[in-house]
Amino acid sequence: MPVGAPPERYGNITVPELLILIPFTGAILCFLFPEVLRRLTGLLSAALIFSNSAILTRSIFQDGARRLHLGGWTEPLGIGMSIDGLSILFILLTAVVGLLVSIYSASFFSAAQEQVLARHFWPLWLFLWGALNSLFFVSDIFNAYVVMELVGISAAALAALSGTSASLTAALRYFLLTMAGSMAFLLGVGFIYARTGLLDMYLVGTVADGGPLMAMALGLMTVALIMKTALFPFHFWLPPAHGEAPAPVSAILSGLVIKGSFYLLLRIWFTVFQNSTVTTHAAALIGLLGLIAVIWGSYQAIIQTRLKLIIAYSSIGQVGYLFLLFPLIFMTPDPAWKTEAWTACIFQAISHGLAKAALFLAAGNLIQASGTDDLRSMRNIADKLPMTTFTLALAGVSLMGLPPSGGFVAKWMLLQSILASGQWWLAAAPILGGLLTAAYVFKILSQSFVSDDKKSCCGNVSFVMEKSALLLALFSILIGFRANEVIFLLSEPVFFIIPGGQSP
Amino acid sequence: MNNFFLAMALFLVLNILAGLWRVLKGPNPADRMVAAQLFGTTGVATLLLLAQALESPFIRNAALLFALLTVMTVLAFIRNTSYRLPEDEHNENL
Amino acid sequence: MDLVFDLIIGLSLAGVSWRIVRAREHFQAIVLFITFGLLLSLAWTRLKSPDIAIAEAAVGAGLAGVLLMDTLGALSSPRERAKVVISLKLLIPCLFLAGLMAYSILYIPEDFQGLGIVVREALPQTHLEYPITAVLLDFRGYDTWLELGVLLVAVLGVLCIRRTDNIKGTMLPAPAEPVGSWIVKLLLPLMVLIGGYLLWLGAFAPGGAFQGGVVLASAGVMLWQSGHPSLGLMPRLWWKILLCSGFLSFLILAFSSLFYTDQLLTHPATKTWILGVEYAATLSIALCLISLVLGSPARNHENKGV
Amino acid sequence: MKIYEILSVFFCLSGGIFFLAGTLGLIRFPDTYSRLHALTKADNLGLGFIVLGLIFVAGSIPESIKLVLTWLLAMIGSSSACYFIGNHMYHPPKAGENEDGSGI
Amino acid sequence: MTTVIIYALTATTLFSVGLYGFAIHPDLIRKIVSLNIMAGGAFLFLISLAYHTGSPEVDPVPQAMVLTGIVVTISATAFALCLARRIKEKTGQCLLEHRRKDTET
Amino acid sequence: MNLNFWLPILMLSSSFFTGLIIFFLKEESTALRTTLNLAGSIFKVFAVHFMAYRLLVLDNIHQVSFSMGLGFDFVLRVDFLSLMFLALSSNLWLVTTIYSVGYLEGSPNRSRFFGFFSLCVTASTGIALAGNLITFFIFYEFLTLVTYPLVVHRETREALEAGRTYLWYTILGGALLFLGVVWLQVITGPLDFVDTGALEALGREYHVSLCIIFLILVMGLGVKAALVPLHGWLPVAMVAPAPVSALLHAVAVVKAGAFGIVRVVFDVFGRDFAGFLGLLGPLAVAASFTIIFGSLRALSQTDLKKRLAYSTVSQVSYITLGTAVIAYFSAVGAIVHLVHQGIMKITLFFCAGNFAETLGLHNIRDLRGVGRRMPLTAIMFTLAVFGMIGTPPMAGFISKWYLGLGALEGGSAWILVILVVSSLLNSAYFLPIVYSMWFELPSGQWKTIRTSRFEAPLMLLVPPMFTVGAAVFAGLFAGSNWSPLGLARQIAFGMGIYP
Repeated sequence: MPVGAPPERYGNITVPELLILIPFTGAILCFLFPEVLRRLTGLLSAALIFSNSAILTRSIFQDGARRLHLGGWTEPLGIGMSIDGLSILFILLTAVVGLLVSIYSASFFSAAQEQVLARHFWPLWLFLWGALNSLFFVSDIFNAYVVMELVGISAAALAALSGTSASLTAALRYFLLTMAGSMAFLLGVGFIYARTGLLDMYLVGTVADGGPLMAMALGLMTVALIMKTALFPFHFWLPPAHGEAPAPVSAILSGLVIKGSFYLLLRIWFTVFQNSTVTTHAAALIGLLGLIAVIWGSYQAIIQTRLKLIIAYSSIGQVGYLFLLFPLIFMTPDPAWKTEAWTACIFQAISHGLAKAALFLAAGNLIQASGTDDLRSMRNIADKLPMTTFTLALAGVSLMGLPPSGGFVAKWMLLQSILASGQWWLAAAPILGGLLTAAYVFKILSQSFVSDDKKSCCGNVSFVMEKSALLLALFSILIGFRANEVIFLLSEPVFFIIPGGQSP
Repeated sequence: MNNFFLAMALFLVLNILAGLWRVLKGPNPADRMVAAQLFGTTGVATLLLLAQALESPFIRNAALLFALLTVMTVLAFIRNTSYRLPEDEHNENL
Repeated sequence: MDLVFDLIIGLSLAGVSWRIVRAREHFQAIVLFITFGLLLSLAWTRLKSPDIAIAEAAVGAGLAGVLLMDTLGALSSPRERAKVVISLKLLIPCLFLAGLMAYSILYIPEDFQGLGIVVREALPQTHLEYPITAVLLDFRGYDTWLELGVLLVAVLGVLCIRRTDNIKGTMLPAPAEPVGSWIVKLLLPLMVLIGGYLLWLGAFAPGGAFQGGVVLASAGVMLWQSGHPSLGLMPRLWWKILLCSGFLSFLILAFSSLFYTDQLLTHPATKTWILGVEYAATLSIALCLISLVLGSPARNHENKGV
Repeated sequence: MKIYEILSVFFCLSGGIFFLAGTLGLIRFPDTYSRLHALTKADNLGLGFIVLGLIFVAGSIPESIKLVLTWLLAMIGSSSACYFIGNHMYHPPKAGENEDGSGI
Repeated sequence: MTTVIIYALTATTLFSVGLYGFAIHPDLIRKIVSLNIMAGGAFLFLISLAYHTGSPEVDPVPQAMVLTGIVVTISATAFALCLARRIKEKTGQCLLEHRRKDTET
Repeated sequence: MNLNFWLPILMLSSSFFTGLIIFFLKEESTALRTTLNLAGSIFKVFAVHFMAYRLLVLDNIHQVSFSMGLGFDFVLRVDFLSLMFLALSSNLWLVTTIYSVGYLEGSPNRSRFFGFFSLCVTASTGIALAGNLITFFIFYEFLTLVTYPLVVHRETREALEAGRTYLWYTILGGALLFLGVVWLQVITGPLDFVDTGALEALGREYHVSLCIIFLILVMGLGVKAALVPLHGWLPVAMVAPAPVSALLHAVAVVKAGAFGIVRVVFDVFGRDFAGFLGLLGPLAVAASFTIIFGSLRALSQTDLKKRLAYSTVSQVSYITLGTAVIAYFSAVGAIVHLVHQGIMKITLFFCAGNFAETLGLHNIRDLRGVGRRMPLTAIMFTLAVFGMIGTPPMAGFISKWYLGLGALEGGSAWILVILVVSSLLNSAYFLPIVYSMWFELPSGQWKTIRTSRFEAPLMLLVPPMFTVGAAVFAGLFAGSNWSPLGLARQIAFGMGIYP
């Protein structure tokens, strides 16, 4: 039967594959079941995925990284999966955000006019969840392409869920861009295959060297993924797509989907191309774009007047931080500071995911209560929905990077590694970015201190919706206190590929 | 012998390229569609020749499919072209 | 001779693609695109990839054309012509990219070895004779599974965009044509036959689930084009189950393999499984493609679901 | 060179000539109907000759049957296609009569 | 080798042309067609690699990849076209540049 | 139960959780809210005194520390300096709470106000307790966050404008501080306040970097301490309700900045090392400039609170000035001024609040003859004014005296000139008010806004009495070991600064 070594399983109790199987099964069942059962199925699947993710995290935490071979075929023949600290962090992020968004949506889509949305939401969302989980396990470049398409189509369909012409246009714009990106990625796969004849990331990583083919592949893949992650010059699709979707969908898109492509970018740079010569110029260029993104995105957020657009533009700025990683890794001689930069950016990705999801959910509450997401409607909300206001404030604190939130830990480590690496120009990102972020966060919050004369407010928001948004915001703060665990997961013992290091 | 078939195939490809002129020129959509139809048949012939020249008989299945399926496009074409005819008089003089 | 052929094909592909981009009339671009597909399948043939040639023929000759034409019919206004000017601002970067890629292509190693040898060595361990089918269904079955997922999600997405839960709600039969229905009566059995033949062929020769599925899908689409309800005849639940069948069979395989062998997607030792999966995949590919094509062209009913 | 090969070459060449004629017709004829006319005859015959030529070298009966089948299908397809196009042009559906309501 | 180079060059040219078309056309259907050209380029590149193995047998892995890719591309195309049609129905245009007018309503 | 560990935490939570609970109280449950507030603040006062007893008499070291996983620990440690700041903030919290309950009676959004008020105190407690620069920074940012709602409490357009200005200044200051703290951390690694002198070892290697870091830190802290080019937010923030202004100026914000400067100079760099780097001279100049500039601007203000605000700008810089001179007396003067300025300034603001609240008087012109209408408030105001000017035996005299001695000791006689000029200016902008209060006739009929048995509600009268009494006693019994001055001496000894 299968060739190659038996699968390397360390703890036999946990079954990582279930994280892919459960959401897909849930999606199919949601599709087949009559509408009354969909919500239940969706919630049940979400709970199952969450518990499995938690169990898997524990096992990875204790036993270290893990490698699976699908169908019993070892690489290079078959497709592998790898689960290490990096992937488990993103899995966990997806699980937390996913669970809370699911709970939120169960309530959000319960209004009669939203039933038609719920019908389509659940199968698509569970498909997306399954696709994201498989993306975080991915270890094969072609498999990555297929998974990315799965993510792209389901995300675009979700973005079009609300059915307004603006949301449809935004969804199509997003989708066309992802598709073009996928094509570039596929061509990149071709270039890598042309050079190495391999598809498995780790195998490619061990044999890959420099040369025009690899450089071309790196360029194509990087551009593709940067487009999907909405880095500065390619950011234009994001605000409409995230701003027009229904609240839970925006939370998913902003909190998780762009993290998926960023994760893949990390894998490409630090696993596939770990040994090939990457010019520091490319890394510096990406860092520069990140810096511009931080400033430009935050500036754009400041001048918006609609809450969801502010949050969406803020994503562009916050995502910019992630790209500072590249110059920091490639232009810092000291490995200790490399690890610091690495941890900082992952931390930023995670805390941004939590905070941004919380913000979008809170915006959803606001819209449900007042019927609009114009900032001025905030004025009536503060008294009526103190919990939502509090959510906005907490998540805002995390975005600003004020202590002791997750965002603070991220910015702290980021600034530290920037200063240690001596690349002063990058320090503008956390400093200026923090200022600008504060400006738009307070632009939102200050509205709640304005009392409007006409207290013609407002619809009710269910307790569940308020609570799940608040929980996410709390998580984004509390993660600041659990930095140690994250740092541990990202450090050597459970780390397949350390930037600049070797595979285990 | 195989080279002969390949040459034939090449000749037919050149035919297609020549026919492209009609697609580019138009003037009306029906002309373009007719040209595409010719390409379909020529393509079938080319594929059959190539199957022989390259000695891979399974290519004939591809040819078979082309022969079988091109009519669908035409059906789609006539479903969707009601509006194109007014252009004719105008374009015929170009 | 070979080289001349290669050169001609290569140049004409490039030229046709350029004309597609430059075409002023949308319809012209679409006809050129169909021609482009034809030329591509010649290239596949030349590169000894009959599987791809068959797939390209099946998709390019039928479905892609129908999709594009139907959409064009709905999108364009009567005399719409695109303004196509050459934009240097965009052309120069594209040329630069092309140049870079062309330069790097020269570095493709002479002694390139892909994974072909590995596949052929492992082939006897599978129950399949044809390497491509083995790669698709066994070695890289995960990809195929996810690919079926992509198809399914695309259908879900189309349903979501059309705000309906059933493809029936989006369809309208085409007007009946006497010759059309005669043709369809003649061709339809043949298409089903050929679809089945291609599926059967896949076990040992070029062909397989996808090619077979596309031909079956074309049969369904053609049935609809000639004024028959096609999918509309199918009960909704059956339509749904069959739509999922390919993905679902992989899912069942995944669960059972996980249960029995502790590994994902290990094939059990019987050929029945593989065939079962392949048949289910064919059916669901066919149904998904029909749904994708028919899901879009809603004309009269479309606003009811909103 | 064997006799069946010579026959094969002959038929293929004649097929090629018909295709050439069809293409020339497509390019040179003045209006759509005559182009249609030129094309239908030319390419069906051209394909027929080429199929005939290939049958000589095809090697097996089933393959030959498949070749003939292909030819028949192509013939049915292209003649009905031409009929559709011609019919469509001759009896253009009035605006609005077609189901194409949203397109305009 | 020459064959491979010819086809690989064609492939990259197709990709670039498709990219150019994708960038210049405001019209949705043309964008989608251009994307398909890009896809054709990527597939052609992979297949030319499959051909280039030195042995008479062709590498099956890129072929399988391209088959998967074709399925993915046709699904994505159909999905995108459906979106485009829906946009046309809603706004009367099939362009992406009417965002501003739209958000006001 | 280990009190050494729990006491600092209790100190923090006494106001933190009070604040959180108050947020979720209904607007109408006044009694519960007031009880909670008072219970929290009284508890805190007791806790501070208990802690002082344990520290000063029993020599217990209170310390809380846990890892944040970032290469630094979260450290709360009680030393003499923090104790002094703690005592100031907890006592004034109690007083201000009483005052605010009276002041805000019947106004909207009180739950929000008292919630943030308590959080604000938590932040300043945290600042006092912080055992290293990072912990300090955490609470410093927290303070920014929770004072903003207090500044905009009135929800008028003007208040929002002021809030925005305040935010821009403080967030900018926070960013600078952040940069400085991280940079310092990169160079030295974790650095607690007790590790004074660790920098000296690195002095040669990182001379320039350390100078820049010092500059950045002082600029970051200077925003809150209202050093001159960075003071712009303070006068604007006067739109806040009187208790807020009182708290902002006397304890929380301004003092946090000044306290931070003291910490940076004394405990992070060390005074001698900072002097060695040549940083103190410029600091002293900046402080002196601020003193004169603030006083000059105060002269031209016609709004009472604005004048008081500029006076704060000037007075707080005495602390900075004291830290910038290497002399025993200067250090003591700076530290003691931390307290003295607080109690005197808070009195002034309380009184200003009383004038505004009972008679609607904001402008200095309107104060004519108010001494007859509100004699008690006017007396307290007058006493605090004399303290500010530095007339013996008030508390203000003690600080100025020590600062003057320090200037002589440190060999910077020019500072004496500054002190004298500043005192003259103080008189110039304060005495006319006092004069017109007592010796001029009211221009018209008083329009009474609030009536009560006394000239003002009792809850508005008791707090300033208490604080002005404290100011008087701090001056009269300065020689005692338990007076602010006595504590300041001990602190100086604790830092190894001897006469």
